[in-house]
Amino acid sequence: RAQARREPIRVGVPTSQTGAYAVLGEEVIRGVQFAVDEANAAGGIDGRQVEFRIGDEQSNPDAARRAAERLALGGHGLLIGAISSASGLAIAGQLERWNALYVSTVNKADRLTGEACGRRLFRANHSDAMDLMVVGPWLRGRPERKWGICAADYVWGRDSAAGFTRAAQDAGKEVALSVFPPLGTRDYAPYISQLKAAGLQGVWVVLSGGDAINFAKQARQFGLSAELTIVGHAYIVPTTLRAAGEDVVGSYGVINYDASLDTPQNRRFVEAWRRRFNQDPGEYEAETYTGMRLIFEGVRKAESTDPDKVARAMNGLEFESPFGMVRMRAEDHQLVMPNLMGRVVRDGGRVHRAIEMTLPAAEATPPPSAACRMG
Amino acid sequence: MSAPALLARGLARHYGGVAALRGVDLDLVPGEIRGLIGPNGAGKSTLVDVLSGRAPGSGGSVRLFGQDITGLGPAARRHAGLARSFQRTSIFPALPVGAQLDLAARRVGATDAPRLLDELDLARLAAVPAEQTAYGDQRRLDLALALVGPPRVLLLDEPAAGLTAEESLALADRLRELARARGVTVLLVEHDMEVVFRICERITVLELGAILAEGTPQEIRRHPEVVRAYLGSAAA
Amino acid sequence: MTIQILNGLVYGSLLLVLAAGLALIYGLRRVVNFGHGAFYMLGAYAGYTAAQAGGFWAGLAASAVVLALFGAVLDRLVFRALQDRDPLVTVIVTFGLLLVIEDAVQWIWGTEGRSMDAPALLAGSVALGGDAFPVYRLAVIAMAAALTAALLAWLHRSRAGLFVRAASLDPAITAVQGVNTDAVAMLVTALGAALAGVSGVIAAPFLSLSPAMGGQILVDCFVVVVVGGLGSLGGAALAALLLGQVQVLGAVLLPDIAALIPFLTMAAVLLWRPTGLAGKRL
Amino acid sequence: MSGAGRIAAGALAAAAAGPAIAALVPPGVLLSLLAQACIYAILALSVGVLARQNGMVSFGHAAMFGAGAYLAGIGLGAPGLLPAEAALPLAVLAVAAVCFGLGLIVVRVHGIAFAMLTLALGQACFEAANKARGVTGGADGLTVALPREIFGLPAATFQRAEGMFLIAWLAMVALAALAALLARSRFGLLTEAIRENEERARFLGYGTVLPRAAVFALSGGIAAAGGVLYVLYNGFVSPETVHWSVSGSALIMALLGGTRTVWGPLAGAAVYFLLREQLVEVTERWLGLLGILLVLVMVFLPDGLSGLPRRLRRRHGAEA
Amino acid sequence: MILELDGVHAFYGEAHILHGVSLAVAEGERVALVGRNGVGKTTTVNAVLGLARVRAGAVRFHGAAQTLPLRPYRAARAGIAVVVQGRRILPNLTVRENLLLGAAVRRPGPWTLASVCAMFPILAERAATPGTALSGGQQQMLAIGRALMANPDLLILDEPSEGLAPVVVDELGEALDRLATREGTALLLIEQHLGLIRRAARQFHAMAKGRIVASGPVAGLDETVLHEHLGV
Ligand SMILES: Nc1ncnc2c1ncn2[C@@H]1O[C@H](COP(=O)(O)OP(=O)(O)OP(=O)(O)O)[C@@H](O)[C@H]1O
Ligand SMILES: Nc1ncnc2c1ncn2[C@@H]1O[C@H](COP(=O)(O)OP(=O)(O)OP(=O)(O)O)[C@@H](O)[C@H]1O
Ligand SMILES: [Mg+2]
Ligand SMILES: [Mg+2]
Repeated sequence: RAQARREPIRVGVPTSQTGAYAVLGEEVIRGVQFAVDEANAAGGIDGRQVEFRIGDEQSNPDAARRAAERLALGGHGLLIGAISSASGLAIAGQLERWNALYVSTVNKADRLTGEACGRRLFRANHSDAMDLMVVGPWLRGRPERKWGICAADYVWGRDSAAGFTRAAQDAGKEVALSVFPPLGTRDYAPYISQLKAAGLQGVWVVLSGGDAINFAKQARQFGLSAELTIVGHAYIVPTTLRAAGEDVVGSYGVINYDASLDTPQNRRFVEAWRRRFNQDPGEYEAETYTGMRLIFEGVRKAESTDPDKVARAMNGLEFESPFGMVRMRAEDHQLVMPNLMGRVVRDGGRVHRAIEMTLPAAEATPPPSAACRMG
Repeated sequence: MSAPALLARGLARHYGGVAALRGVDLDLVPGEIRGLIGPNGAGKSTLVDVLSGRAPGSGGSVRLFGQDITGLGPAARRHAGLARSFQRTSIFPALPVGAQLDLAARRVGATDAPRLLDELDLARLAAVPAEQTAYGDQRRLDLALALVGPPRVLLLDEPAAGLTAEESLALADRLRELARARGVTVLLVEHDMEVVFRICERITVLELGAILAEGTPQEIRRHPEVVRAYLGSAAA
Repeated sequence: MTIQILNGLVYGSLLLVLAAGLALIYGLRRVVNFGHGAFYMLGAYAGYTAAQAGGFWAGLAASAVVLALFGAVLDRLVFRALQDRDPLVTVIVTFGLLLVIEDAVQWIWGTEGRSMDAPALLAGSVALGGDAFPVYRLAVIAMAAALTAALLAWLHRSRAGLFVRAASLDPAITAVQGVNTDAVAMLVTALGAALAGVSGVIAAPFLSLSPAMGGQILVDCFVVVVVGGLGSLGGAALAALLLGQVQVLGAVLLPDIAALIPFLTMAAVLLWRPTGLAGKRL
Repeated sequence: MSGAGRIAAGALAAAAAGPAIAALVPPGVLLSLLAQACIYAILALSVGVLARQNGMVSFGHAAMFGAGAYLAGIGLGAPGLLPAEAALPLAVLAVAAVCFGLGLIVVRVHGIAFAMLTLALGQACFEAANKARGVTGGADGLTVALPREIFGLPAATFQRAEGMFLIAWLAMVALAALAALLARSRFGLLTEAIRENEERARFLGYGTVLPRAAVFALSGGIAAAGGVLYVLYNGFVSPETVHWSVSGSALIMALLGGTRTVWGPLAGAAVYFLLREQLVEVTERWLGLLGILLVLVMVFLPDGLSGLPRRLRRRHGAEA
Repeated sequence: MILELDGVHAFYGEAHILHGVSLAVAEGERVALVGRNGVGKTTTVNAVLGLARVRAGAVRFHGAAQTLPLRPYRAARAGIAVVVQGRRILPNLTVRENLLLGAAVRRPGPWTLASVCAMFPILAERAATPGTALSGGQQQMLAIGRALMANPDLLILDEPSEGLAPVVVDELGEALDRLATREGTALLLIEQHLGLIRRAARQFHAMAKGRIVASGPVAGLDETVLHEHLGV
């Protein structure tokens, strides 16, 4: 029994080291690394050391499946960190076969906690539906009446645009124009020109990664950002700020996490993070860290590293995280957590985000989807 | 008298501004070997192209044994019994010589492929990819592809070019044999006058896309215009 | 609408410079260069680093020089060895190059996106038809026009240009005339790579830099070269301008199929004219 | 017909090797990789058949592969509509039929332009897979639940590495034998002739469009068969499967192996797939390393891997 | 000696085609190379041009031994121009550009655009059309004109009479004769057309199976010799 106790906790991290999402993969790896080092420095979890192993999912679900398979069958069955929702879903279908569990920390698709939900599948980050929960209350307090939408033309962009339109209508606003540039559009000029010509007061932007950076730059060059209010979904994230900070000053957006979040746990977390990496943690880093905490607490409660037992233990688990006390909802395996709204500001030479509104966990998390039937 | 083997009326073709053919009429009697000569650029290859369906004519009509084939593509014309060879060798570079002949024979149900290989001295190359054979071998292969069958009407565009003198004469004899024994009608474009004079009963001379003269070898040899524009010392 | 046409012209101009390099390399080496997008990216990053020290114009020059050297070395070490091979083999080789360059760029510059400022001279915007239009974008059109004109004049008016065109049609026979076709090919590959590099720097101030930038633009670039007629510079120029317009108009008028528009254009042109707009080479 | 006999004998021997390999390799990651390698080998085979018989290089075969996967997935997802035993072959036939129709049009385009045209068509399918959310699930992909039994085999057989490896192996051998028989047939010779000189083939009396379209259809059908196995094994398919990078990988596999022989692409697929997986394991910089290896292999092995035996033999001969 | 082959063994890939060919052409010399199809005449030219691989033996231009593998542009730079078999006109270059390409080595001499066009007037007429839009015989004229543009010391012609009308062959014979007598240009003529050989050449070498099997003055090319080597 003493032998078993010293068995290390092996975490498998199928994430993108190459491909379109390699930047996000780096953030995930930092989050994992930090959590593991912190746990090991504290003598491990219940005396167990933590090890992790990375598999390159190449920003591609097919490769994600293989990476996860190799990790799971190689003894790293506690999986975390795939980037795209499709990768998460591709892994989700195999968990029983591999005797593994998977914690999403980046995948936003509602399906993961809806139709596709499962006994071994958990989400420790915000779903799309959660992000849209903050928009309604925020919009109500805004003066702009006539809105436009610029969203990447795929599931995420379309869903977000539809959600925003609903929220806007509920708040008594009008959505006058929606444009959907294809994913990976380089030149947004044709879209920006259309948005400018439509006499809007605000634009809801649903772009991420390089798309967001390109849009931000070009919107500023054409004077769009100076003319109207820009609000984004996953738009004012640290990577955008680092690459094109000046171009997004003044823009608003949903912020899933910010270092300035005022909880005691977060203050400790941020301080340690800054010492280690010399910069603030971003959303994917904090959420991945939270996902790792979920795994650790699950192992502690299950007193086992067997994924099956850990998954059972995670149901309804409450634990401390940078977001404060959070709970893994048993019904759909969504972590119940708060969400934020903020703005990019410059003070002095530093460009950073300022939180303008915090929606507490209970309000930020919609009720479990009826589509989810736990097997 | 049966229908002419090949009957062309008013064939014309332009390349941009250049009129390569300006209304050419041609009547080939079955079993005839007709020589088609003329200066370089006279339009001989163009005429063969139009007759064989390689290039669309900009006017005129072609009949094969009474059947109007004007609008047909090359494959359909081959089925109607018309075959051709090419001035610029046109073969299947990577395929073995023997397989190419098989292919040509099979489509028209011919059985003479092995014999042709022998007669054209290609049998030793049957298994060699065509691109690895000498230029003259490739020329003979091109010819063989047209000869299998044999077809009812054969259009040959400079078949003797690149052959040795001996081979040219052998070719001439073979064509005569085909015409006599099998009734094949041949339109022979050739600059080797020895071959032409040896086997053609009639010769058509083309110049600047129009017919300059037509007649027996003796008549053509004595035709002053033809001698000046084309034959030179070969008239002797 | 004038603004939109101008927008189309800007992207078309960028594609034009990039595709000119691809067409040149294809013409001479029969290499369908899958690495071309990577050259573009490498050029952008090299220019970015140089620009941090010496500003935009230094970046532009540095990128041209670095990429030209890179192209020359590549031609000498790889393309020359492959010159008698099936062109498909070179497809794999250039695909390999693409992987190597992308990986190297990630290694050196990291995965995060970066951005570069337009030169002070070309910053700001001008009023066009009552609307603001960035000056830099106008400059992109001008730079592309100048480069293309110079290139066409060189190819069609100079002796060296004649050798280049001849070598791209039949290298063996051109060499038999006494032209050192290996040297010509090296020069042209260097030039093609330099054009890719330059277009990377030209793009940087409005399209930003990321390790994915090469892959994204490569497909558009292929569309341009194929629609134009492989290896034809004039055709590529026409196709680039066409594609720029079609994309903008598509984004505005047929937003639902915007992503498909380059492909539909290509399919339509090829089915109408299987050899592309120019239908012949260079 | 001794050639056909040789092919049959080779196919039987290869088929018998499948269970032997399955018995030797312990079930686990390696066997799962082998199963996937076989599935991709089928895709590479389809690209190779097209290149060998028609001289056409496709950059869009992921579309046929993906179409097979999606159609099978959709068919399996609507069990009331069709039994799985009908849905799977129908997916293959549907793709082949569409390819035939398409082939009648696209074979007029040659060389690199053809490659780009297929790239365009492939990307159109990619976009369609992304857009048709109602049917395909869009970018998030399609999750497919298998019926309890297919062809009398429990669903688990298709989803476990041991089962799928054998199935994919046998399918690969059967399809390769089919391709080899085709290549030896008169029809095969005709398509090669058309590949070499389409004009002359017409002057020999052959229509050239139908044979080319037929090869295109066959190739599309083979790719679709690979796609069907893919979705059976993974229970999931997303637009990335249709992306041109997958077409590109398939082409690399085929060319790496060499398209002069039928088995070349199979070898290429196995080597490329397993090598890539191995490199991913070993180093974070696997992409660059893979690139360097590709360049070196192609510079030093002109005919791909399938040219290797001949080169070795020649070297041997030279020494002797 | 302008050109010397010394025991040359040449290959296409692994196929061994030339088995020790030795042959020399001196300044102003007029040599014919004859033989049946496939004996290696073109391969001999290709060996000089580096288009066939020389694995043993030496190739010398103006007495200077050439390093192997031979680069295709070396011969032209040494003043050796070739009319290749099958013409190989560059398709999308105009007639004029094809001719200018022939002058790539920029050697001074009597041949210029003007003098070549005087010899083949059709080339002036069609100067601006693409090279392959010419008829077969016209292309042959262009190929000859292109080689002359180099003002060579030695002109190698590989079956130049192919596809030419008989009068043009007469003219070609005369022109080659003039070229050799007036300009002192050496000739290496590969031909099947006996009239042209007699007119243009003085010495002959006969080839069989990749070897030179007989040599002598063209005047001595009697029926038996011809039959043996050319099959007349
Ligand atoms: N593709 C083309 N484009 C433009 N003009 C062409 C083309 N092909 C041939 N011509 C011209 O048409 C005329 C007739 O050419 P054609 O090839 O029929 O001549 P020919 O009688 O066969 O000559 P030769 O004996 O030299 O082969 C020539 O003046 C030629 O230059
Ligand atoms: N690319 C090649 N690969 C392999 N063998 C070849 C190749 N080209 C030619 N050969 C072979 O080389 C030999 C000599 O060919 P070559 O072309 O030199 O003959 P030639 O004397 O010029 O004949 P011709 O009178 O037909 O032009 C031939 O037997 C031919 O089969
Ligand atoms: Mg002709
Ligand atoms: Mg020869």
